[in-house]
Amino acid sequence: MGKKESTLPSMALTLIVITVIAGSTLGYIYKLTAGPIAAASEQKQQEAIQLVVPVFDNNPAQEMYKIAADGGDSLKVFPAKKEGINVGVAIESVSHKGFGGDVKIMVGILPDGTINNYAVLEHKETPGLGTKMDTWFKPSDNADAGPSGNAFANWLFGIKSDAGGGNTSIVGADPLKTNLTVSKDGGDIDAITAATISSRAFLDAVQKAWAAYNENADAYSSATTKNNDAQEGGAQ
Amino acid sequence: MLKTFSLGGIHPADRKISAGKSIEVLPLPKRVVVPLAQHIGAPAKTELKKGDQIKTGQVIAKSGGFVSANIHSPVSGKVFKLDEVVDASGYRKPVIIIDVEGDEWDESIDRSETLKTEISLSSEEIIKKVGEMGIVGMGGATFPAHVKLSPPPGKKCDVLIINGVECEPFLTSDHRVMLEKGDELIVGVKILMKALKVDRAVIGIENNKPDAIQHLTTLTENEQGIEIQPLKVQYPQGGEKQLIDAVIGRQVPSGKLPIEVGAVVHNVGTTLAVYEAVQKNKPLIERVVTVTGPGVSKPSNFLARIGTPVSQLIEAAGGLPDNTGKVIGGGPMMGKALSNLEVPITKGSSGILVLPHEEAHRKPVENCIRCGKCVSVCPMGLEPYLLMIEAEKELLDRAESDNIMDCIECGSCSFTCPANRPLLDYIRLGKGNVGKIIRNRN
Amino acid sequence: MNQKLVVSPSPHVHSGDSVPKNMYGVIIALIPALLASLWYFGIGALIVTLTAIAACVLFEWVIQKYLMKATPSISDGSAAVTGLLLAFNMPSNLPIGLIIIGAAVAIGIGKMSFGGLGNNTFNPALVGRVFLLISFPVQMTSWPVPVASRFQYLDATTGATPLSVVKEGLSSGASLSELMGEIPSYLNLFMGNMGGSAGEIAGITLVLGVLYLLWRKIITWHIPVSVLGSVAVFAAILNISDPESYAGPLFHLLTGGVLLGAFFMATDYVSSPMSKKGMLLYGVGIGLITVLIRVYGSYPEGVSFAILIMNAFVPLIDRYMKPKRFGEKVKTTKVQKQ
Amino acid sequence: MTYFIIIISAIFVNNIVLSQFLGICPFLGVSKKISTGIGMTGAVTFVMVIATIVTYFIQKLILEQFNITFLQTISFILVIAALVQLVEIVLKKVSPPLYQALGVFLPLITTNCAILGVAIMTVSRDYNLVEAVVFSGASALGFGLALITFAGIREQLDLVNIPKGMQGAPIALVVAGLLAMAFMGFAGMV
Amino acid sequence: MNQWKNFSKGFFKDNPVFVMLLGMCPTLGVTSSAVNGLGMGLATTFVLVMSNIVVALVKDFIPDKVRIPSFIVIIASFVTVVEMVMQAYIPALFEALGLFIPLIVVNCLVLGRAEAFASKNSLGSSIIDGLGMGLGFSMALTMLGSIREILGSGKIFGFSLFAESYGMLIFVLAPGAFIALGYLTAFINKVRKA
Amino acid sequence: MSIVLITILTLAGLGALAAVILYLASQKFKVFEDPRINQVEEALPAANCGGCGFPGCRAFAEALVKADDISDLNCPVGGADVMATVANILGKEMGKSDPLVAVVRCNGTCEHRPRLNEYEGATSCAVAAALYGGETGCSYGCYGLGDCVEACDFNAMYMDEKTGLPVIIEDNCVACGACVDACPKEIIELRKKGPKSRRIFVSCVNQDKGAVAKKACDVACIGCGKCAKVCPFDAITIENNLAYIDYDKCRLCRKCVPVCPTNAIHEINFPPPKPKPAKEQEPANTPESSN
Ligand SMILES: Cc1cc2nc3c(=O)[nH]c(=O)nc-3n(C[C@H](O)[C@H](O)[C@H](O)COP(=O)(O)O)c2cc1C
Ligand SMILES: Cc1cc2nc3c(=O)[nH]c(=O)nc-3n(C[C@H](O)[C@H](O)[C@H](O)COP(=O)(O)O)c2cc1C
Ligand SMILES: Cc1cc2nc3c(=O)[nH]c(=O)nc-3n(C[C@H](O)[C@H](O)[C@H](O)COP(=O)(O)O)c2cc1C
Ligand SMILES: Cc1cc2nc3c(=O)[nH]c(=O)nc-3n(C[C@H](O)[C@H](O)[C@H](O)CO)c2cc1C
Ligand code: SF4
Ligand code: SF4
Ligand code: SF4
Ligand code: SF4
Ligand code: FES
Repeated sequence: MGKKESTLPSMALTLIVITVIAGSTLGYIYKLTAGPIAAASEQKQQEAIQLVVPVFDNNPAQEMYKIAADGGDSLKVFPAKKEGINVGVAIESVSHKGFGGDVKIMVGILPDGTINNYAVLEHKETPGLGTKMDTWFKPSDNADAGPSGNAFANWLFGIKSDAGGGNTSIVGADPLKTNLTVSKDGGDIDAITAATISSRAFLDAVQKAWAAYNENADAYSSATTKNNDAQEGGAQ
Repeated sequence: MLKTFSLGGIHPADRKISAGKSIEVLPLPKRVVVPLAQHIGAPAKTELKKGDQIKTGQVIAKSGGFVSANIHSPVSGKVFKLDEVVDASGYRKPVIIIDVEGDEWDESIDRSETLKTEISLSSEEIIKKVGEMGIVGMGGATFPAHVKLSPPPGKKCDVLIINGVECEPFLTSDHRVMLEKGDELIVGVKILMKALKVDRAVIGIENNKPDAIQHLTTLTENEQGIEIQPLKVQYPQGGEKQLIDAVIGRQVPSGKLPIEVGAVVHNVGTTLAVYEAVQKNKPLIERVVTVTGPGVSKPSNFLARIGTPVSQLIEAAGGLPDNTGKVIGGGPMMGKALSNLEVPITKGSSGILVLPHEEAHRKPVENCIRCGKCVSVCPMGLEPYLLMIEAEKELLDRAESDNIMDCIECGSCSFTCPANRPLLDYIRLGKGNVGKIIRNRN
Repeated sequence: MNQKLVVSPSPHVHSGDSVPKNMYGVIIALIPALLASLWYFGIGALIVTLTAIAACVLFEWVIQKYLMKATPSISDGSAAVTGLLLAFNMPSNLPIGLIIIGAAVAIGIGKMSFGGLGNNTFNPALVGRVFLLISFPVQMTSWPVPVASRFQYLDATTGATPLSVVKEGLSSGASLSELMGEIPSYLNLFMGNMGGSAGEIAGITLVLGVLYLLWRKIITWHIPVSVLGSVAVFAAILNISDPESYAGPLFHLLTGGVLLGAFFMATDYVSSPMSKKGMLLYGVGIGLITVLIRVYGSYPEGVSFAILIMNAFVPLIDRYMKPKRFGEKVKTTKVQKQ
Repeated sequence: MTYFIIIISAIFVNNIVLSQFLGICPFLGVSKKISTGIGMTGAVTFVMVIATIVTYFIQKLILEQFNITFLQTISFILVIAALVQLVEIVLKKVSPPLYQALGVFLPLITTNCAILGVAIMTVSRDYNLVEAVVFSGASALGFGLALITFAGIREQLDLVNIPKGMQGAPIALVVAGLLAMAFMGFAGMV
Repeated sequence: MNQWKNFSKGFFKDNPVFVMLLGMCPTLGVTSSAVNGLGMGLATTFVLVMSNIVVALVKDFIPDKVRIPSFIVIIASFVTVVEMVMQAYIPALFEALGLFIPLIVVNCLVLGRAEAFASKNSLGSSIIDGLGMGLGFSMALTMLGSIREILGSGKIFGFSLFAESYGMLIFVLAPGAFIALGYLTAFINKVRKA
Repeated sequence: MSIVLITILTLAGLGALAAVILYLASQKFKVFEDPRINQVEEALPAANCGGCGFPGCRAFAEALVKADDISDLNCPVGGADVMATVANILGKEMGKSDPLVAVVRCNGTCEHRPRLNEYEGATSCAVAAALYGGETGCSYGCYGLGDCVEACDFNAMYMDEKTGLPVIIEDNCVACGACVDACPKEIIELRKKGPKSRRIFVSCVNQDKGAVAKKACDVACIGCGKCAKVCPFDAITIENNLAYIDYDKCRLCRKCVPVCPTNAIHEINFPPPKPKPAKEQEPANTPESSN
């Protein structure tokens, strides 16, 4: 119950006063948080890069450049260098073939063209299904984590401990030798159980990154090919 | 393919165990109880007093309006008293109680057996006579017959349909009338045709009465305009709207009377009564009543005076069996269960049905399983399951728009329901309540 | 006369039809299909069927007795029908734990939450089935190979269903004519020689069953015919438009439980419309959605979803599709002309 | 074709109520009768489309111009609130019958997250103006489809005896869940 | 009104979720895990309390016709604050809650309380009311989140109880949200009445 | 700095614009609606029971605002308190209404009224009434099928299984009259609650002649008129063989109670009478039992 009459001046005045106060507060807080917000999102990127390429000492984000990929996307490439030598690149890649939308990943590719590691940046896949991408394509991480192993419970619910079974890992794979498509489509990688679509999307993003990298490889790999052998051991 | 009506319908076992029994005249009772409301419409009014002496066939109560009917004394004797007694409905209704003394008939009545075929009265005179003689529909609805013979202005009847269907299981009174009073019946049909000024009449008879079909076909061989239409056995073919649909393929629209499609329907019993009234000057004071039931020792068809207590008819049919569970006035589908056996026979009583205990009880009600069987058997194309809920939950405007008033109360739905739901119980209640609303609105 | 007269409103006789008669009728009609599933899937089918029926009946009893505090009415057979149909909708190597979850969902959520028989909006067996399908996609989509897995249960050899062969194949770029080579002949499909849920495969036994239901007048023809008809018509339209990407009507009819769904699940009294017109619309809806899901959706088979989706529309259908009333259309010429 | 996909997606596959969880309050609140469901659908469609258009311009012409997109929430909601009130005032005068039909729902709409949600989604999905209109209209229809179907079911449930403990909100939520489960069948269609 | 009653009504008697069915979208949308539920609950509580305070303070100066817009601006400001702060300092939760953070502004609970309570009551009561309602809301969301997390993925607050593959995926998805809330509401109502 | 400024300008601009537009619109499209309707509606209990005679609380509120004189309007659920609030809001006189309570005017228990036949139709008094007069010889009495109990929204009635009659839980009854409307036999009456909830009434509606009534039911009012004679305040009238006590005249002297040859007159919430052979055993605050 307003205690004031609703006249034009009073209405306008009230709203203006309130919005002015609100606006100045918000503007102020925006200024306060703008820095941390940018930092937070940068940090996320940084962490992903660190995860997928070997140790480096440069600032890949600063040296970032874009390359064109299939389907008109342009991918961000973050070169990682240690003591000025290329140790690998982190490529932010995306696939539009996901179940719920785009799948955005960061793939690390070593100078010899093998895949070092990956991180899933963003996806809209079904929680519980598509989410398994986070770990599925890494070595030996495809079995169930957590307290399980109760034989009776496994029997009762039909949980097979050897879920995945075949080859699911892309880490260390050389896309020249390994066909990075799901086995259903004739590839070498087993899809996430019951999430073939997400798996296809994931592998699509990996391949896109790799293809883009490969096309442009000459541009920068020549300088560092010598170091390949040294790097390979440390990759895993 | 025999003709029948187009929507719904069921096939209860017909169990016409009294079909072979010829009509017997029931001895006069000692005392008769004559209700003043034996028909649809206003009750008749009486001016008799206790102790008045009366003759058989004398008017004892005068029609209370246009849609109403005179009541004549079924016996001769002395008025014992004017009272209110519990009738078949279990409510108190005004009656005249007469102590029977002899059987002295009013002089104007021609009691001879001779068939009088020549129709001397004019159309208007016939209608007047039918009214005076207290003839009401004997097929169950007890609608005053003269009203049906006077189509409202602007409406024209082009076919008379005689209802010889008797689709109710057990009942055989119409069947016997057709077999034993065929000649009179045909004259009756002609009288009705004259009254209605139509030149076509169809007698609809279900195929489970081949002897009646045969008999009447022979009788009408040389008659102009009277046809016998055998019909496929299916309940409720006797329902007026269904019969019209079955016989002439016209559907009476919702809320309209048969005259809308140019038809008028009369029951065979009514037709016989019309014959007697017009040709013999005999009012409606007796009728054929079937007394039957699985345990009844002598299932019979009696010619009984109006006002005779039900108990006396049952006595005449061999008495009430030991395991009697239910006594029904009428047939098993539409009849009324009696709470008291002293109630009298009225103009509309076509039968007394005695059911043993094992058939008298209903099974426990369960949830509607939405099987849709009630919908598919409903001859009016209604949704009984829904109407029941609407009536129960008093959603009366929905019930009205779902055409609850079209229900003819045939009971096919309750009969069929696998969940034993009391569909018709509630629909009838809903009809009552919706009817009230509609009446208030007008 | 020593007892009081019974007084009740008319009618005073009853057809003798009852809920159990209808339910047991359905069970009888399902026996041929049960035998077929035992023949093809052997011990697995037996375990799945018995567990599902027992669990459904037990859950119904427990819920009625202890949660609703009512007299249990399991003898009416409806829970057994739900159990049987639930089993028919699951692969025959489904582990017991999941069967029990499915039964609990079907009866607990799908049926008793609404007040039991007659009140539920959705088909309980399908509620149970779809719940499992979404929750345990891995277990629910591993299909034992018929005959070969007769003596195996959890360790049954699995293979693909014809529908998933086609779906997967098409999405990996194969053409239909290549794929049809991997699929058994139509006769084999009709006899049930394919992967699939325990009870859905043997078309011939389902046809026998539905004939029995029609003969006993437990169901009417409207729903089965409209479902099958519309599946056939929509499949045919697509097939004609592009025979290399869309399978033909016969293929769609014989695979993936269309027959089981059309005959036994879509006809469930409780969750289907009441009027004949409504039934036809409902059937066409199921047929259309089935084909859409199969062709464009992410599930290779869509009958279960299609039925559930149409279940949701039943109240609206009932509300606006009334039966044909007597006298609605006066067939004959007007008598009074004046 | 993209419009077609937007429409199918918004109505069936990513139904705003059943899979995006927006507008649940009115979905649960005004679904007791089919007729109110229809009225609400009308009101929501009306407001949703207009609000999307207006916020579209605010976003493009003001927020993005001045780089103050953090004001999105506050400016959108301000506009929506004012808009709803404006519609209410105008409708009351101009078309009393329409007001009778929709008016009662209007105040509820301000707090219907579907409106704001759709406005924000339009921006985050980078739709152009036509796409935005199509998307908001289709979302409203999806809302209506879910709402009216649901209302039909609830009216039907009124006729049967739901167990005491489940009456009201619980059974409504369970039905909504089963409805959402059925609609998952459309998953992956676009 | 007794302040304790005023505070505690939000938990049981007038719980915004179970009893008043307000703020259903976040309730269902973000509760796929207990943490998300709690986070959302607390964010809402913050907005609720702050806006109750401000509304209670300025209520006498606001003309009737612009009451709702003014309240909304106040609420929206706090929502934006929450939005920015979360984005800066807890980005993971911010991403998990997604669209639902800006939608706090239309949470009927917040506006409803401002309208129905804060605009008629004193500052103290309004704070307590906001706190009670907000915590009641948080409690409900956390409960629902826990249930869904346990049933859906075998975890609670991220700790594994059993292997994820036993989880019923549906509880992580939309239908499971509705169904779980349905039964939870039935249960709470029963307890409430007993 | 500039961000803050732009922010302020944008928001203030939007706010001002909104205010101006809303103001102009509300001037131009002004429609008057009595705000008191909402106020009154808020004061009403929102039970929407219809006990006031209007189709819901909102309709009642409208009627209250419109009416010049609200003294004969009453919300049975809210009672005097609510009506006082409403009267206050509207500045009108409120009527004074004595609180009412429902009473069951039939005492034809299984024991008093022998069953002559067995009813087996749908469990509904209304259905039974449409069919016939009932299982007993009394066609006025209670069917015992509980339509009234079903109609009561306030948990104020239950069927006593022993007697087969409905019982009213006085404390819960808000006198909404739903049961009165539900009963096809007009057995339930809303009577003034009386001082200390004490009241006296004839628990019978049978209009048959004495002998007939007595034959059907031991405790029927036979219309003998003894009570009317003994009543010092002329509160009792006999019509159609049935005695009726006019509450307004009755001063609760209890003289009529013992003279009734069939014990058809009931007194409620009185202290136990001086030792009397009869069977009353009413604990003071139990719900009014059927006897
Ligand atoms: C609601 C729903 C969500 C799904 N989510 C995903 C998903 O996120 N990722 C995925 O690859 N498949 C998902 N699927 C399953 C696919 O639609 C498809 O069935 C599956 O990927 C192919 O099956 P397969 O992997 O067992 O061969 C989902 C299905 C449904 C109905
Ligand atoms: C209220 C009412 C009015 C009727 N009016 C006429 C009438 O004017 N003309 C007529 O021929 N029949 C009239 N009838 C008779 C009906 O057409 C019908 O014959 C009668 O109700 C018995 O049919 P039933 O036993 O199938 O119910 C009327 C019936 C009722 C109930
Ligand atoms: C369901 C139903 C069944 C009926 N069955 C018969 C029947 O078998 N025989 C009959 O004469 N009348 C039957 N009637 C009554 C007829 O509808 C109609 O009232 C009667 O034939 C009119 O003739 P009346 O006025 O001479 O009695 C039935 C009515 C209904 C509603
Ligand atoms: C013809 C027919 C089909 C049925 N189909 C199903 C079914 O598909 N699923 C099910 O759970 N119950 C089915 N039932 C059983 C019963 O109707 C079901 O349990 C109810 O839905 C429970 O309320 C069927 C019953 C009949 C008579
Ligand atoms: S009683 Fe009425 S509703 Fe039932 S079948 Fe007959 S006409 Fe239809
Ligand atoms: S026949 Fe009975 S069970 Fe079947 S739909 Fe009708 S009322 Fe329901
Ligand atoms: S007992 Fe009758 S008057 Fe009293 S509350 Fe119940 S229904 Fe209303
Ligand atoms: S008092 Fe009336 S409504 Fe109540 S049980 Fe008796 S007859 Fe039925
Ligand atoms: S929170 Fe109420 S509509 Fe979304």
